Amino acid sequence: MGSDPAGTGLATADDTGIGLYRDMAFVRRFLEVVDSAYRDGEVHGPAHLGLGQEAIAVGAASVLRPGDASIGTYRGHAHALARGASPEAVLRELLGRAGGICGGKGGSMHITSVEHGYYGSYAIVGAHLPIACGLAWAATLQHSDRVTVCFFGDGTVNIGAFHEALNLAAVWRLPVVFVCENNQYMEYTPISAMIPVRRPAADRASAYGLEPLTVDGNDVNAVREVVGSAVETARGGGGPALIEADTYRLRGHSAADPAAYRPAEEVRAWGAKDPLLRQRSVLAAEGVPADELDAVDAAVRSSVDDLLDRARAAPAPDPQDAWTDMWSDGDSQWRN
Amino acid sequence: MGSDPAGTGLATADDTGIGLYRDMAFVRRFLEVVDSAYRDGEVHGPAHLGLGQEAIAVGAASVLRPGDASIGTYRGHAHALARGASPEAVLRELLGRAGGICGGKGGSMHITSVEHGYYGSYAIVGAHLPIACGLAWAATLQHSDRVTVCFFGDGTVNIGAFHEALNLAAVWRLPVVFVCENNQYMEYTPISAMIPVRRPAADRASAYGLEPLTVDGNDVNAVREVVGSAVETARGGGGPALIEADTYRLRGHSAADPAAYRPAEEVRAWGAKDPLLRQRSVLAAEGVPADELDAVDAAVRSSVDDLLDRARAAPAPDPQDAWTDMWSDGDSQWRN
Amino acid sequence: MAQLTARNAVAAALAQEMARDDRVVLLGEDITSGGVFKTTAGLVDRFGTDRVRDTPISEQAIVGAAMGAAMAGMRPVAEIMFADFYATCWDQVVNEIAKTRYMTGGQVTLPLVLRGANGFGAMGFGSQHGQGCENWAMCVPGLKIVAPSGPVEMMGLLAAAVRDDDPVLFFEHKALYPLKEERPEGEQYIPLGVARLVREGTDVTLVALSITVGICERAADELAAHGMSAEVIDLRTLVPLDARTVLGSARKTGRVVIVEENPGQLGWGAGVAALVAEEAFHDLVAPVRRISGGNVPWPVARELEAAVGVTAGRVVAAALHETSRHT
Amino acid sequence: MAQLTARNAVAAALAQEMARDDRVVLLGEDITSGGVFKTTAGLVDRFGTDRVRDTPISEQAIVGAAMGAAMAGMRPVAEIMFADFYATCWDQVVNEIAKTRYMTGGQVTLPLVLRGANGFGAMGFGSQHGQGCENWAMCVPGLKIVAPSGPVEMMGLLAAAVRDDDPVLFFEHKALYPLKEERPEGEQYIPLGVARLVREGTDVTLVALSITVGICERAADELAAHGMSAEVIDLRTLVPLDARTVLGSARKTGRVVIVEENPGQLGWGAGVAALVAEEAFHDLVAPVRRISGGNVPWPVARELEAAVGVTAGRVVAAALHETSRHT
Ligand SMILES: Cc1ncc(C[n+]2csc(CCOP(=O)(O)OP(=O)(O)O)c2C)c(N)n1
Ligand SMILES: Cc1ncc(C[n+]2csc(CCOP(=O)(O)OP(=O)(O)O)c2C)c(N)n1
Ligand SMILES: [Mg+2]
Ligand SMILES: [Mg+2]
Repeated sequence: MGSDPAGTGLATADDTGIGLYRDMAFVRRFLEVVDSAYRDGEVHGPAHLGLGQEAIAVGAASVLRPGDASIGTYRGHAHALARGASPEAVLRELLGRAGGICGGKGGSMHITSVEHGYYGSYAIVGAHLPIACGLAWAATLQHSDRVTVCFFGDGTVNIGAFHEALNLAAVWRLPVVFVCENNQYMEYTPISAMIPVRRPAADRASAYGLEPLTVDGNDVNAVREVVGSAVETARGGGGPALIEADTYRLRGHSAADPAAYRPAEEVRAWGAKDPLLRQRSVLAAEGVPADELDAVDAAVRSSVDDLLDRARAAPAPDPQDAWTDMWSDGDSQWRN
Repeated sequence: MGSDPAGTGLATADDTGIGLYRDMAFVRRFLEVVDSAYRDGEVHGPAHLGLGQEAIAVGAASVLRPGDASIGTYRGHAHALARGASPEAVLRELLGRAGGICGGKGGSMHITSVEHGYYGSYAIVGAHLPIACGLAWAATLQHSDRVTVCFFGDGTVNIGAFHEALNLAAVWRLPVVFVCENNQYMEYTPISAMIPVRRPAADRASAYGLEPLTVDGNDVNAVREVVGSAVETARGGGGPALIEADTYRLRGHSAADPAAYRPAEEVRAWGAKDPLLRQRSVLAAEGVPADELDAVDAAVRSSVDDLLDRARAAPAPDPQDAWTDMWSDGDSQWRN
Repeated sequence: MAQLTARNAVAAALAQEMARDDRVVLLGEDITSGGVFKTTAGLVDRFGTDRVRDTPISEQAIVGAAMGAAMAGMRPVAEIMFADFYATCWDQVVNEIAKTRYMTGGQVTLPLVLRGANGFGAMGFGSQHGQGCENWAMCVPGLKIVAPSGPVEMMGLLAAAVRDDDPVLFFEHKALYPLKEERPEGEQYIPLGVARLVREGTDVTLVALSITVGICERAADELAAHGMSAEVIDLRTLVPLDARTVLGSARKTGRVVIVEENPGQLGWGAGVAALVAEEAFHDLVAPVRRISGGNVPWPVARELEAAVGVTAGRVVAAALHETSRHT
Repeated sequence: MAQLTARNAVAAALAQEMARDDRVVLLGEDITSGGVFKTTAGLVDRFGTDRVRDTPISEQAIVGAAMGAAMAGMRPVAEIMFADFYATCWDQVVNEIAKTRYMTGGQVTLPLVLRGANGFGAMGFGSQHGQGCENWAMCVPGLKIVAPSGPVEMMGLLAAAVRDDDPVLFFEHKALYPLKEERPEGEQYIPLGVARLVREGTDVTLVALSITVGICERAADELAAHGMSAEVIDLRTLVPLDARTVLGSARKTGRVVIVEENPGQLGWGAGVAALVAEEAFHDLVAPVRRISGGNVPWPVARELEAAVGVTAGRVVAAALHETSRHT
């Protein structure tokens, strides 16, 4: 589980049911704040939010060790936070302020926190799957037990890079776990219309000699179990895994998308499966009083709101920053 | 079955066992002549020969109608000839003479005869599979019953374009039949070392909702049966198919490759399964006397040798041909 | 008169061409919903799902299918949502589409269009969604390259691209989509390969393409205030390139400033500059100047975008600098 | 002294670097068998299959794996058999590798090399196996670009590419592979970004890269016979570009002929020409000339290849033409 030195982020040391709930609530609130900031014109460029998909990011991160690697897509805020990235630095990046986690050069689609093992958010569909293979390959070359977890969407299973990466991972038996967040949609098109099989990832696992693993992606405990065992298998030299996690995005593809293409009934039905409600009922069954969770919500809300105030108060970035981070020697020139 | 107006090519009007044998013998002799011409330095650039894989090209072509489309790889001489392309024009292209089938601009890797439904030979692994989808898509848009057959190798199943094309063909239910010529090797590497499944194509069919079809690619009659039924299914609107045809190349990856990386025992074993020997024994069982087939061999040999003489006697191409076939209006300029 | 935005101009041109030729078909991701930039709005309702086809996220399959269909007599128009994604299907574009007519000795003709959103525009799209990719294509013979500068131009040039019998890459600058102009009556068609003289001038020639045409017009206004008469040329197409118009203007004014939004490291601006410097050398009174974007991947924060972008101010400064030194 | 072919130089440089740094690992198609151009011969025997890895035919996976491994602290060298195949993994090269350091605010460093056979050379490889792809990369900031002109250069520059902490695309012209030179003693290393003055001259500057360096040396010999003294510069690397050396020579001779094997439509030749024309304008006595390949996909028949190729004769003619007109 990630931890944030500044103490403002996902700081759960224990992975208790309440800790997981708190982290999901934190991510949820964080994304809602970004959503409204976007609508207020405070976010420059597109913003893709994982609202409704929190259980996958939080559940998966909770089974990783600090040295493990994860990598994801433009819909990556939750994954960065779940590994322990500083929420304020992420927020500063989203709002285009100084001190952004990518120095103002990544923005919403490229949130990265290598310090916390999150090797980046990539905005070309499928592109990061081969990169995940490389992170995993390095672990074997370095005789490290590092495991790499790679998150991507259902629509990604139809692009060439997915196929090449899964095949290489399987042939080289790399310690990488591929997690398909099946939120049922590409941008505006349901994935069911674009695959000749029922399950986008699971029904393709056998093509790579892998087991068809599926999990309820809105159940954080189930995610911990399934991803956790795949991670330990990979860590033990058992090779890669491909997991399909069923979920649903509660809003549009990006913050600009009203998502009118989705049947109201479908949206309602999935709303009832909200991962936060799910964890609340689990905890209720364990006898945790509702007001305790309400208190968590309130605490999370105020800490995220404080973050927003601090990020907003941050100065604008220095235009000269456009010329840094180009070449590794600090130079930004291509010629003399 | 293709036919060659000049009467020097694959002219079998009937698809009798002897006709098929004759066509395979013709292709075999043609390729052997190219192989020796290459060694004599008469072929400029690389030459990839289908020696040993004749049954797939001849068998598949024999179940196609004149209006059907086929498309293949740099190892495409046999496929062009099998559709009826002029062997002399192909040979002129290979020897770099005037009157080459691609005007001296394609060479060995890009033999094409659109006139005979052979839409070309492509030298980037996997690239022509999406193109085959387009040929098939056009048939549906044109309400034509044209079927497209796409030939490729075992090593091609690991590249992204293969995956994208198979998925699109399946989702759009296109009238295209993909035939994987599994000759057991990539260039110098056995395919078994680079896939996590046993059969490169068949074990991936289910990922596209397709049946795992396999056939003995050295048995021309089996090829006719399996490819023929897939073609008729596609023609009838039954959608695409993926067929894995087991075979073996009798020589190296290209004419320059001694293929020392192959176990002698393996080469011997496959030599015994030579498609020509196979068809000879089939015909023998049907009571065809050996000398009748020897006569076919002799006739084929002399006709191919005549072709070689004629091609060699052809003049060199006009250097100005380098500036034709650029833009459809005949112009070759990019600026005024 | 009706208003035409550049995004509507795309749909209008496609509708115009689909109506006059039923071999014209569309394919791409999410296009039946109108497309993520709303450039195909309404087309599926009018022409049906056979001619307006949604695809999986499979750019190689999209472009390959367009090529195959073109070989078989159709006239496909494929949408590549952001030009940056050409990188995922670049083999189909440069190794297959650009070469197959030539390498088959003219046995095939490929009347197809690949189109979509292109360019920077300081819109916060960042390094993977903000590139101008016309230069990638210009390095490879066999592709026609079009990049319009406004709504009416968008409509006429796209119509010409669809009617062209060779493969055309059509680059729609995403910052132009919301721009409005009065929609002219009737059919729109602007031939490829003919540059547009945006404004006549005598002291300096500003050569522009797509988004930089507007930038050069603003620069020309400012230069006029400085008493300098700038001629503005909109190249419209890089291939075929109307070199004659550019050279003619260069010989007349003796001063050329080429304005490209892309990084200057290598791009069409260098190509045109090299051409002018070689063929109009003896008429030049000042070196050919290039104004182009920073040689970095695009940043996202507004202040950083501003630092790497091309502005009218930079164009004006370059033009004035030369006159002050050479007159 | 031992002989060194360019193909052996590749293996020798890789062996040298693998011996001094065990983070250097190789991956690519058929490389354990020595590679189809025999540029990795003997390496698997010396360094083992962990450090010399065969891959499936999956260029996106090859390049992506190299990038991921580099992020995690390795120094991978991936072989892309023919540069034309970069088109099948272009996204990994230009959208991921070239941009990730910048777009993450410097959180990652990518010390990796992508190398393989490049260029035309009139060897009958045709349009899909004969391209020079250095220009594709030069359009995209974030990649270093190296293209050596001979065996010893190949060894020293590849060593420097492997030691460089940024991504390097290393283009080995396939026509150079069989070339022989005497192998110098000891470790080889030639820093990136420093052009080589191949021969001094006073009347004209010939700017070359890779295969055209030899062409320009032959041209310089012929020009000497015409009493013209030609300076020949081998750029060695396009990024970083040693513009200073080119400009200095241009200012000295006043005449520049840039010789590129690729189609001239757009390429590094245009980039260098634009730069010289802009920055050395007042010292030029003649227009900057470019000699480049035909603007077509490459044909195969020998006579057709000859028609589109670059020759010493064309270089000589261009150089003499200018002097006759301008002295
Ligand atoms: C190669 C490529 N094609 C298209 C796009 C545009 N695009 C961005 S996100 C997206 C949908 C991806 O769907 P999915 O994989 O299910 O991920 P989700 O957005 O649902 O998380 C598309 C088509 C892209 N970024 N890259
Ligand atoms: C994208 C790409 N990568 C690599 C190559 C080099 N190459 C040419 S043929 C070949 C082997 C192909 O094997 P297979 O698909 O089995 O076909 P076969 O040659 O056996 O007929 C390779 C790697 C290529 N042409 N294209
Ligand atoms: Mg999705
Ligand atoms: Mg094979």
